[in-house]
Amino acid sequence: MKRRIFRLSLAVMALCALTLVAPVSAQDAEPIKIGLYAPMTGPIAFLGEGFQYGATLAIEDLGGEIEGHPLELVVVDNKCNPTDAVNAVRQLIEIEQVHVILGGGCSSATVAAQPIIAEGGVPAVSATSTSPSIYEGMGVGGNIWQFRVNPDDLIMAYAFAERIAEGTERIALVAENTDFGRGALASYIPLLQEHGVEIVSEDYFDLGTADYRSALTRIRASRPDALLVVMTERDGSTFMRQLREVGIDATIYSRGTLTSPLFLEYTADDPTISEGVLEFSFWAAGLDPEHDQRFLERFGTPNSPHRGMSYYTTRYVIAEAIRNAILNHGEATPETIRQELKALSIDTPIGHIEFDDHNQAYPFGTIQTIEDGQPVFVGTIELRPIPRGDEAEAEATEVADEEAGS
Amino acid sequence: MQPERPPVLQIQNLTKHFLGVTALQDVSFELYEGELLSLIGPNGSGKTTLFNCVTGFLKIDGGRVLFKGEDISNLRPDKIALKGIRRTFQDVRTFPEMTVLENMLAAVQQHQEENLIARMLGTSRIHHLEHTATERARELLDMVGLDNVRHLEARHLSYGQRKLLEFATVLMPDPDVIMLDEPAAGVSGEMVTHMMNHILNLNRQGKTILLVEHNMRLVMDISQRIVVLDYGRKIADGLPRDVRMDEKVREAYFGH
Amino acid sequence: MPIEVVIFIEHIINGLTLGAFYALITLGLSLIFGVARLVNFAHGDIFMVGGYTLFLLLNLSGITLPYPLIVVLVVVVTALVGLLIERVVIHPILNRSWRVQAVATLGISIVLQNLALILFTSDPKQTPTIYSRQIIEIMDIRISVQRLIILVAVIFIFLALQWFVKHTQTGKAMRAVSQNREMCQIVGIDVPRIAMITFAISSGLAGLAAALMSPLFSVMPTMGSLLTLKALAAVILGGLGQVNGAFFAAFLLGLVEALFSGYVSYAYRDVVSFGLFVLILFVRPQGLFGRRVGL
Amino acid sequence: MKRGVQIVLWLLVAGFLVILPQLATTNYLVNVMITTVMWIIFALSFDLSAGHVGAVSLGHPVFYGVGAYVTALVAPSLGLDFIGSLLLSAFAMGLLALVSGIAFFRISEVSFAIGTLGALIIAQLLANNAYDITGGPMCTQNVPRPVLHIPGSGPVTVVEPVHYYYLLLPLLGLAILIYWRLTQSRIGRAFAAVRQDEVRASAMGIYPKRYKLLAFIAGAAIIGALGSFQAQYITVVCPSELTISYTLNLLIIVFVGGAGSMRGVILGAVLFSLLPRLLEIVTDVPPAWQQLIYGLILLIVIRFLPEGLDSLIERALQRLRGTRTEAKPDAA
Repeated sequence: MKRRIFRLSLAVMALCALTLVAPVSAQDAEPIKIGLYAPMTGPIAFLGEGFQYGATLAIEDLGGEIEGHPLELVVVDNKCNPTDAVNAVRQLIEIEQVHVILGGGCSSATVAAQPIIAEGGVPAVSATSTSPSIYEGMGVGGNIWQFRVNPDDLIMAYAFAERIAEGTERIALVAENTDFGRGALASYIPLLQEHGVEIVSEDYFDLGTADYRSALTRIRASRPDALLVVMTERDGSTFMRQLREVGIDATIYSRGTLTSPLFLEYTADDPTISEGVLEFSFWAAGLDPEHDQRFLERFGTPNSPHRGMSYYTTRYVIAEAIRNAILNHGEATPETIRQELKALSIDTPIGHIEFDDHNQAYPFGTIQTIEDGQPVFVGTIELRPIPRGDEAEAEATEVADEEAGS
Repeated sequence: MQPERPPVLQIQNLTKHFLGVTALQDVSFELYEGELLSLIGPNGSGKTTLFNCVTGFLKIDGGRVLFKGEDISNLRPDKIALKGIRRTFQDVRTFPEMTVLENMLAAVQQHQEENLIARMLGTSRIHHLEHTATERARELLDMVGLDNVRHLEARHLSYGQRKLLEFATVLMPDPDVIMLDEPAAGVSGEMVTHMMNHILNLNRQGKTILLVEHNMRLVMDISQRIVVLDYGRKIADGLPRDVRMDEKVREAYFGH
Repeated sequence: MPIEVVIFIEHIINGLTLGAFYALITLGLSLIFGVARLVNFAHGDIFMVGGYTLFLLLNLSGITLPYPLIVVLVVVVTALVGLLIERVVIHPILNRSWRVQAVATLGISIVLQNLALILFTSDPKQTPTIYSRQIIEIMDIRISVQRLIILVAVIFIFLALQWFVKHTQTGKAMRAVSQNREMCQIVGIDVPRIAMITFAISSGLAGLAAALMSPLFSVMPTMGSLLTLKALAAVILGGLGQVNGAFFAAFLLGLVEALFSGYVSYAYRDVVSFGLFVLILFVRPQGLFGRRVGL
Repeated sequence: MKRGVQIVLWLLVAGFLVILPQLATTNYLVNVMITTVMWIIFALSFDLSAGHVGAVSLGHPVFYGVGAYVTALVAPSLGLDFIGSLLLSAFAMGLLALVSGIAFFRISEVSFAIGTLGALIIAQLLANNAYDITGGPMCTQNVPRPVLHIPGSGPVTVVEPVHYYYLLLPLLGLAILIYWRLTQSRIGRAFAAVRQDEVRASAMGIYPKRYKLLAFIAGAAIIGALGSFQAQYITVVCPSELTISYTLNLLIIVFVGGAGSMRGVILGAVLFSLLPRLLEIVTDVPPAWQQLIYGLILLIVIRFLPEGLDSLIERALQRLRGTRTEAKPDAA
């Protein structure tokens, strides 16, 4: 019996080894490793998958190398929990000895990884984590190694809440019950109230919720002029289907994904589902249509905010810092890459990327809608640094006054 | 009948219903010290129900049970066991994954009255108790002829061996009352005699025994007194030869 | 009619359809528990297999099959998958304790979910039918035809199952085994065979549930996980092995959840349904419709 | 085995565990060791009730997660240090186990398993939704790291994984001691009696609920302390500490290793922690494939080794000792 099991496990391992180990192309110059940590298994594996797509395509577009150094992508699973995130980041830094890290994917993982990244001395770039709480710790906040390309919820809420308030008196808020959904609404609620919008309801849905009807029935009964929906494509598509079934005809504002090509693919059987949705984000399909097309051709599945942001962050921010490190310092080490990230100033399809003293960048805010089943790029909004912490309270009124005056 | 000896167990007006069906109705009798009393009756007459009521496995709906004068009605089964009433089960219950010896030792948990901490630390007194218990277990196993298989797990024993083991475990704590539920059921003829001899010997050593048996003939020779149940009521109580002749008993058993 | 009443009616309808979802999953789970005393943690994953089967059948290149035929095919495929699982994994451990069996079904669940993840990625697959987009409007309540189909189907399936266990040879044997397994072995009923057939039927029911429900939602590797737990709660609430009890408990859960999330909060919905489940167990350990087992 | 030999063996194991991190070249490896030790403690505490008294608490991670939250949310305001936080969490979880155990042991077997699983789901949802208290999905952050007061020098904040490892080792020792004393003593016999036949156990004067509670509370206290350690090690406590996947992992560890056997459980935990690292490093197996392999291993072990990998060791040892082995039919 023992032997049988031993042989079986050998066979399983051999099988895996055969099918999964890809030959590594040898080049002369020392390879540069980009580590990605994201949820690759479990209920939100789609996030990690998206990251991997984006980074892979970016490396391919770079020709697989920078200044003769081959690029290598190392992917580890953080399962979206702190323990595995710590493991994953340590593995990237110490075993894989990567030069730069991309990811997080969800804030419980990103937050837990912070001390390890700071201690490990490898620059890490977040492309989609929108939690405002990460801002405080970055750069002058203590962790000089963490950078963030995407704007956080507060930055966006400052720009978008005002837009929503135009013509909206009563709004229903709907979000997924995650750091993404909770974090976004926590930023929007005070600002919407400040602009005099009445919040009629506030709902959080656990990931993978199948039936939204009860909440939709209630929302319809409370007769809002508008809904703000903060969901990723996967749950968002189911939600929007049922919203149309129940027949709510309020304006739909979306903070995230309801107009992305991926969302449109999920609702391809009925393109009217997201008709007229107004989407605020830091990524939109219309920014770079040619790239969206290439993405679809390469992976057979369309682009999305996660996929796109992973691409742009790798393609422009990380790659550019690596290039500058090689050109200016002779070699790309974690330290030289960090210095070049800090010094980076580059125009990209998602806007001008330059990190402030908290290592936070300010790309475009984007507005997009769907007309006749097709995404229509409405335009960009300039995102700016905003007052935070203690000063926030005082300046919030100041900003409001200023805007009222103009 | 045994006026000079005090009753150990007094069952007074015991009543039990199951979903409206009366399983026991006003059953009363006494068990005297040193007595071997058999409780007989046709299938479904309430013998096992009475056992379960006395030993606390079923809640009593009416009446009470006194043990040495103390009311033990509706006490928890483990408390009743610790007071000195031990029983076997009709469907043979042993701990299948324990060895024969461990089965015996598990029967004397009541020696461990002291607090859990002492037991966890394994004080010398505990070691002493364990040693004494092992000696006693081996004596009893020797008596029923199971000492040579004491390291075998109980599930590997034959049905008859398990009956003997269960019988032996009941004796471990030297209880005041031994209640045996059909000890001879399902075993071969030779084993029946074997078992009955053990029971008789035990009684001769002065043990108080309450025996439930379906087969009337088996108990006639060894019992000092017999109580007969039918449809949850006591229909006879007396010496074996009187009970044998009792009209109601004959009717219950043979349907005349 | 006052608007409050219409809304209340709509909430009740929501609760009934939610209950119907749970009931569809619960039936098979309860059946296999009754007959084989098997806690099947992989039940929701067989449901998921049904979802992907539906997806593949709806997207066959060249041919468009009628929906009823597709439903039948999904049931057949999942029943066969169930049969395979029973033969390979469950059958050899049929006499082991329920703990070991439950852990084995967890193993099946892990394998199926990750197999789906590898084969189909975690992208949700859409499986709309012509009925999921047809909407009927009565008294200002809008409801899709697919939901109505589910409501009708669940009652039909329930009655069919009742008929099956009462009037067919296999069904009667299933009932006998669930009531007294030892006795069945003695009178010569082939208990392992009955268990195998039951597992196939139970899997087929999970497939049927998937074929009916997925058009309203989407198909993904983890779609069955939480549903299995809800259904298990219903099975236990109904009184273990009591198929009818489990069926009604599923509707009870659906109604409670719909009313709570309709009038109070969605985020705490599962807190309420699982809390109710645990509280009822404290008061009635044998479940709502179960009988207390004696010694 | 002679007592003397046993003590020497244990000392050797202890010595090995103490030296082990000195061999590690990276913090990653030390971290793997910490995770391994944590899984051993987690699994031992779970096996106390699941393997010994037969009460499979699928909600076991509740005590881990809530223990972590107690340390993150309550301990700092009480000004407790490392040990104090550990004790607080252990005590609080023991108390929670007592209260919930009294209610949950009204139900048994399947209902108990699913009922406790329900409690786990409730706990995770509450942690996720009580945004103002726990931070919800944004987690409770900045849990203070342990500060040690070493005589001669000032207070030292523990940051290095190696130091955490040495803080964790005594907890492992304590967990093993408690597990060993509870299961090897006469209490262990009562556990086995309750697991194998509750009715017969009662007839022998054993109160089943008492022993179930004992195993439940001991397991909860141990794992509460571990949760506290986790909070102070990762410095972040999230609702994901209450995930069902921990329950799945525990079941894999215990049933692959061998339920009710300390050796088996430890073996299971070590394999479970090291196998993915090996797969990652040696062959670069993608995560979904890893999970698939776990599932297959679990199924294969259950099918061919009913009593887990431990039965292999047991057989090998018996052969070594030369004792005649009694045929054990595959039934559990």
